[in-house]
Amino acid sequence: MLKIKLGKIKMRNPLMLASGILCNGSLLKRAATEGGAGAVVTKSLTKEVREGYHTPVVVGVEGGLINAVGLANPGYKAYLAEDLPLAKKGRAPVIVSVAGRNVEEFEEISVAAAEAGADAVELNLSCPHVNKHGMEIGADPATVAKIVEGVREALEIPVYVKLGLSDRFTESAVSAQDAGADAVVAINTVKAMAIDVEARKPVLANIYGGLSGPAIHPIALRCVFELYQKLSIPIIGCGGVSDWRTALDFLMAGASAVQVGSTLAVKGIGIFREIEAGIKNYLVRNQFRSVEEVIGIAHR
Amino acid sequence: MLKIKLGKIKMRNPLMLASGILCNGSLLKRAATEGGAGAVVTKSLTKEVREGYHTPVVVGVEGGLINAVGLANPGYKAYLAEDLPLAKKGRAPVIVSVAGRNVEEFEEISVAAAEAGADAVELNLSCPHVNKHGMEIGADPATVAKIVEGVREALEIPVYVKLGLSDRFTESAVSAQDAGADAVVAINTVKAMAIDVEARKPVLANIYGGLSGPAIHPIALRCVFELYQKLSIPIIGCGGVSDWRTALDFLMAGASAVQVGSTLAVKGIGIFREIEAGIKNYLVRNQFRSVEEVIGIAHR
Amino acid sequence: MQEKSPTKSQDKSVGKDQSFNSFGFLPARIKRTIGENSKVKSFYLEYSGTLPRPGQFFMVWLPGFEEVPMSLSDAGDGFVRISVSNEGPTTAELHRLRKGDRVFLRGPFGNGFSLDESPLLLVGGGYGSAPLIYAAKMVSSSGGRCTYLVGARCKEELLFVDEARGMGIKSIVATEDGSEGYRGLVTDLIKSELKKGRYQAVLTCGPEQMMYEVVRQGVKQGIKVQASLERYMKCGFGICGSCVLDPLGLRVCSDGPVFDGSLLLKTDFGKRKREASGAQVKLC
Amino acid sequence: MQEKSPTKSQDKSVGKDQSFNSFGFLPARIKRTIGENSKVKSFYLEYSGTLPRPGQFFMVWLPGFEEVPMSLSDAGDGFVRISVSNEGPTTAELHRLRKGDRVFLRGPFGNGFSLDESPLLLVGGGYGSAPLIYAAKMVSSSGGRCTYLVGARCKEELLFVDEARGMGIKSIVATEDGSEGYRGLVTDLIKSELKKGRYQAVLTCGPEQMMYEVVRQGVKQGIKVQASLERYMKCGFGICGSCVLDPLGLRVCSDGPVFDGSLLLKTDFGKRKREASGAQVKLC
Ligand SMILES: Cc1cc2nc3c(=O)[nH]c(=O)nc-3n(C[C@H](O)[C@H](O)[C@H](O)COP(=O)(O)OP(=O)(O)OC[C@H]3O[C@@H](n4cnc5c(N)ncnc54)[C@H](O)[C@@H]3O)c2cc1C
Ligand SMILES: Cc1cc2nc3c(=O)[nH]c(=O)nc-3n(C[C@H](O)[C@H](O)[C@H](O)COP(=O)(O)OP(=O)(O)OC[C@H]3O[C@@H](n4cnc5c(N)ncnc54)[C@H](O)[C@@H]3O)c2cc1C
Ligand SMILES: Cc1cc2nc3c(=O)[nH]c(=O)nc-3n(C[C@H](O)[C@H](O)[C@H](O)COP(=O)(O)O)c2cc1C
Ligand SMILES: Cc1cc2nc3c(=O)[nH]c(=O)nc-3n(C[C@H](O)[C@H](O)[C@H](O)COP(=O)(O)O)c2cc1C
Ligand code: FES
Ligand code: FES
Repeated sequence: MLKIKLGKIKMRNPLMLASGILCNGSLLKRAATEGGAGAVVTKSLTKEVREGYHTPVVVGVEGGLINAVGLANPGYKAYLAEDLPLAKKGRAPVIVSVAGRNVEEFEEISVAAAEAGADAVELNLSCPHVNKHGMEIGADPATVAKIVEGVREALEIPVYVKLGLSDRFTESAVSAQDAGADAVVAINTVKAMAIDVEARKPVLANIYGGLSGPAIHPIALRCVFELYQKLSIPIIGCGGVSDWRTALDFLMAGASAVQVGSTLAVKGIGIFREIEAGIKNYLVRNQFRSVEEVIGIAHR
Repeated sequence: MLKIKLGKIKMRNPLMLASGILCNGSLLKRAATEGGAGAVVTKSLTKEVREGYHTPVVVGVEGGLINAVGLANPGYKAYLAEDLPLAKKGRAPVIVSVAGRNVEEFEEISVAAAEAGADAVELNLSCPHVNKHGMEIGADPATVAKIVEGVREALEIPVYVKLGLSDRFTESAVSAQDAGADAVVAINTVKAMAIDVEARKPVLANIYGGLSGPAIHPIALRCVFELYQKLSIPIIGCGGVSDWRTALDFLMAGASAVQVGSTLAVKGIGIFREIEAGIKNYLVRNQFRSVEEVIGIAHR
Repeated sequence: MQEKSPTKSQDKSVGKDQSFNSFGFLPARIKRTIGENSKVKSFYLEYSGTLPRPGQFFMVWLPGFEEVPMSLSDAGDGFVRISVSNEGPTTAELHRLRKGDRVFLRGPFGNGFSLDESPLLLVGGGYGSAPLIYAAKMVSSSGGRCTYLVGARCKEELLFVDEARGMGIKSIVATEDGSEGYRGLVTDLIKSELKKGRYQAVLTCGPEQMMYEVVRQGVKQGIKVQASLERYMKCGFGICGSCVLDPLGLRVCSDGPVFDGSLLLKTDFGKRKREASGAQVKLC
Repeated sequence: MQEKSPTKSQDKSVGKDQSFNSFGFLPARIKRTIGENSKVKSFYLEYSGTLPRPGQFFMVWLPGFEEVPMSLSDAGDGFVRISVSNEGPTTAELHRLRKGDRVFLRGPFGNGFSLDESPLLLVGGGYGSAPLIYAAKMVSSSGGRCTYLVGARCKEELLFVDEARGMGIKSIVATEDGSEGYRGLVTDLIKSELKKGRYQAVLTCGPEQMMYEVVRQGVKQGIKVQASLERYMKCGFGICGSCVLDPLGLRVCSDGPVFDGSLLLKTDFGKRKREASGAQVKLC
């Protein structure tokens, strides 16, 4: 009832672990097996090893988290060699998130991911707090097209494009579609910050970070709704999913799948099963036969 | 201790009622007298009478409200004739918010407001859900300059510019400053939406609305912090102030005053006094002599 | 110098610390419908929140149509009742709903009547009787006494008279065509009824001109009148300002809808109101 | 087919429904500082939250420096104590703080030791003794029994031995230079101490190689060992994954820091760890 097909990828439910959450291979496996995620996305991988920013890198605020992890990762080679195999043991599709600084890096990492057995790649064109890897890419439809075209040509597996909030958000998405993207993930975190009034200082070492969690859900929902009117490729909703309702409203807005991130901090790894049960219950109660029937229903 | 001077305008505290909240003259008076606001901003006034959108025009979500009131107002002439005098009885500065569709309308309404006794005008260049009156203005630095120049030349009283979240947000603010704006208000609501999963429909009659409340505070705070590094004119923080801490962090980020909106829905009109008391307490506890000493302190 | 507002105590929301979530909608299934007269239909709705007080109201949304305020005409274990007069597009569509259909509710909002005094005179006109019949139920179930004074064009249009009588509540009726009770308007009866001097307080709801007359009579005779008002509402919880009573800045949705009559006389009550745009117009 | 994970019960956060706000910082004023030895300094911090359990930790932020995890070495009415070893920039700066200065805390995080069994053997090395001395206090105040086995380079570097003795807790000491107690390493003493057969369980915290030896001995002799681990931590509440134990995917911050020894033997414990980048490196 909750099974979906996202292009070539089959998922037992439309719930994915979002990129950068839990992130290491063995935890991705756990999100799939113990947590019940239908698919998992890796940490965004860069060409070189990155320690990320100094701590604090994440802080809780009302309705969410602000993080500036700074794309910490051991570099794509180490990750694909050591973490990807662990992640794949979860037997759910593993999507490798890729963060390059230019077309060549996106290609290089994506190709390596495909060779290492990734089920798909997700191009992170929208990190709001890392120079060169950031929002400036996804906010410019022409750059989006260039990167997606490059990766698309070099790859057999599906290519997803993750976009963040920007003025030309839908344009960038259309541009990704035209360049051959198989799905668009919307949205990444929204640039934000926290100041501690007792410390009289910004909390994050990087000052700026990205806001995630329930706080951004209404914004993300709007983005998905808008995309559904413009795109023919699937949309993957991301941002503030905290229960079955907020997962379902994404689907109704037009998402074919949703990603869950910050909520794991307050509800644990089992959140996927909890959401799955809630959606199933809703579908039964409302006489739907499959979750696919509710996709985009809010537009009718 | 909490007194501030915002250019020519003297306020007994740095707390203002945000535009569109309570909105009618007699309620603005009440916000000042009973509520304790240091200044009040009127509903955004348009040239013609506007009924606004069909209901629902506002809905509560986790951490905030989404509204698409649609700039309902009786037209600037009626408002300035009937509501402004009532508002002025509150004896706190009254700032008239202006929403034109072009330079001429902004000028016409602003001039009329000044003549009617407004202490300042706030140009709303950022309503996220009304065509022609909307975000597209504030997101374009050139248009911002044109409007501000026009109004600035025609007016003696201070001109504030209210901007919303956009890619070129700081550019627009700098452009407003260069064109003679006396202060920048940051930020307006963020375009968002809500879907009711039981109704399977967008909740707001207008589908899209603007997200306000604690949910957007970390985003607004970031905007103020960024502006402080670029502007020399005062900044007025707006977005998700819910208590003395969230008012104070705005000040520390560089705001000279803050506006309070959505929180009135959950904490009532008396919220201004509550915040005032909290800030005073903080200042005393930390041996500050004046609230002006904390402005921008998070940058040091 | 800070002016002390006479309305200070009116802001019921101060310090209430509700959550924004409570301004979202909840679906409510219709359990039963009853035609009350040619214009008014009652809906029993499934409801499991805290019991609302008489005079409180819900914002009722019918997806595809508008969201409109509706007082409660009854409430109890697992249900609330609204009694809807067919006045325009949304209320007409509400009338088409049947058992099992759903509406969407936010609320309860507003302050509600104070029912501490006894005996009470309840003066209703049109669908304004809705909150009064719920008040009558609460009063009689808590051992208080009240009289239900109600008017209509003709006998068939009278609202909740049988219901009141069924609860053993004395009902005084006025019809314009004389088909039942006194021939004329309820306002004709107020003066003499109040003169009897038995009532500790009056609750009233109905057309504003009627309430204005009731308030005037009550004030004249030194009897407290609580009137439940209507104004154009957009939010229902005190943020938008559209339901304001000038010049005191009272919000019908959250400072009211029930106000003390003598406070109302310091406002535009009975004279002017605001339209959806906020424009002030003469009451007609 | 869904695989049943052996670690299912490890996710302490499931259904906990904390709020995001609880991952923000609270300031804590230093009430008192005590030098414990040449490297370790204890700080009594004002604290009014719920009493943390031994083995739980705080993320401690010093604005301008980093945020680092610190176990509690004591806690009680209105205070918590951390005992900080000077290891690098942030801990060095912490050592410069005095009474009245403030640090910023998030937490308490993690599961903590289970103290149900008695008698317990507590095996500590270096600042790893911190959570153990707090555990010892809890055990003895609730009427349980325990022995405190601790090692250091020399007599002067021994941690919390006086404190343990002050509580009437038997302490066994090993120094590398023989300046007090046994000459050698604590791990030399484990085998014989466990052989005595009196202990229901062992709690250990200290250098990973030491804990590895303790766990190995415990498992060999059929005695349950709880070990409190350290891994590079970025969030402290289970979201970032940086503190993972492979290949089971156990998060030291939220599934631990205390783990059952036999579970640990199925992981990289004692062999490999992850750096700040997530890169896996050999433990040295
Ligand atoms: C506190 C309160 C309690 C009410 N209780 C009841 C009740 O118990 N039963 C009942 O039948 N009616 C009640 N009403 C009136 C009811 O809300 C209107 O009849 C309804 O909104 C009409 O909507 P419509 O779309 O069917 O008609 P429309 O053609 O849109 O309007 C018909 C009339 O209703 C008024 N109205 C429309 N929308 C609103 C609104 N959002 N807020 C206030 N007035 C509006 C219009 O000004 C007009 O006078 C109450 C109103 C208020 C303010
Ligand atoms: C659960 C837990 C409890 C701890 N309890 C205590 C304690 O009670 N007393 C005590 O003195 N120390 C404790 N530590 C260790 C302490 O966190 C590090 O010594 C401290 O982070 C060093 O920071 P620095 O900037 O001073 O030194 P650096 O030069 O940055 O680092 C010195 C060492 O500390 C490690 N380290 C640095 N940052 C972190 C981090 N964010 N998370 C984990 N390790 C880090 C480094 O890998 C290195 O090995 C604990 C660690 C963990 C994980
Ligand atoms: C700690 C943390 C780390 C993240 N790291 C990444 C990342 O490496 N790549 C990426 O595309 N998104 C990253 N994100 C963003 C999430 O994938 C997701 O887009 C965002 O958190 C919104 O979803 P949520 O509200 O469900 O958390 C990170 C988020 C958090 C909280
Ligand atoms: C119901 C409502 C109506 C609003 N109307 C206006 C308006 O007319 N003009 C304007 O500039 N902002 C308007 N706003 C935006 C607020 O002034 C403010 O920028 C926003 O709500 C963020 O502040 P807050 O989080 O404190 O509410 C409105 C907000 C709400 C909730
Ligand atoms: S309806 Fe919005 S304030 Fe009353
Ligand atoms: S420190 Fe982030 S998961 Fe443990």
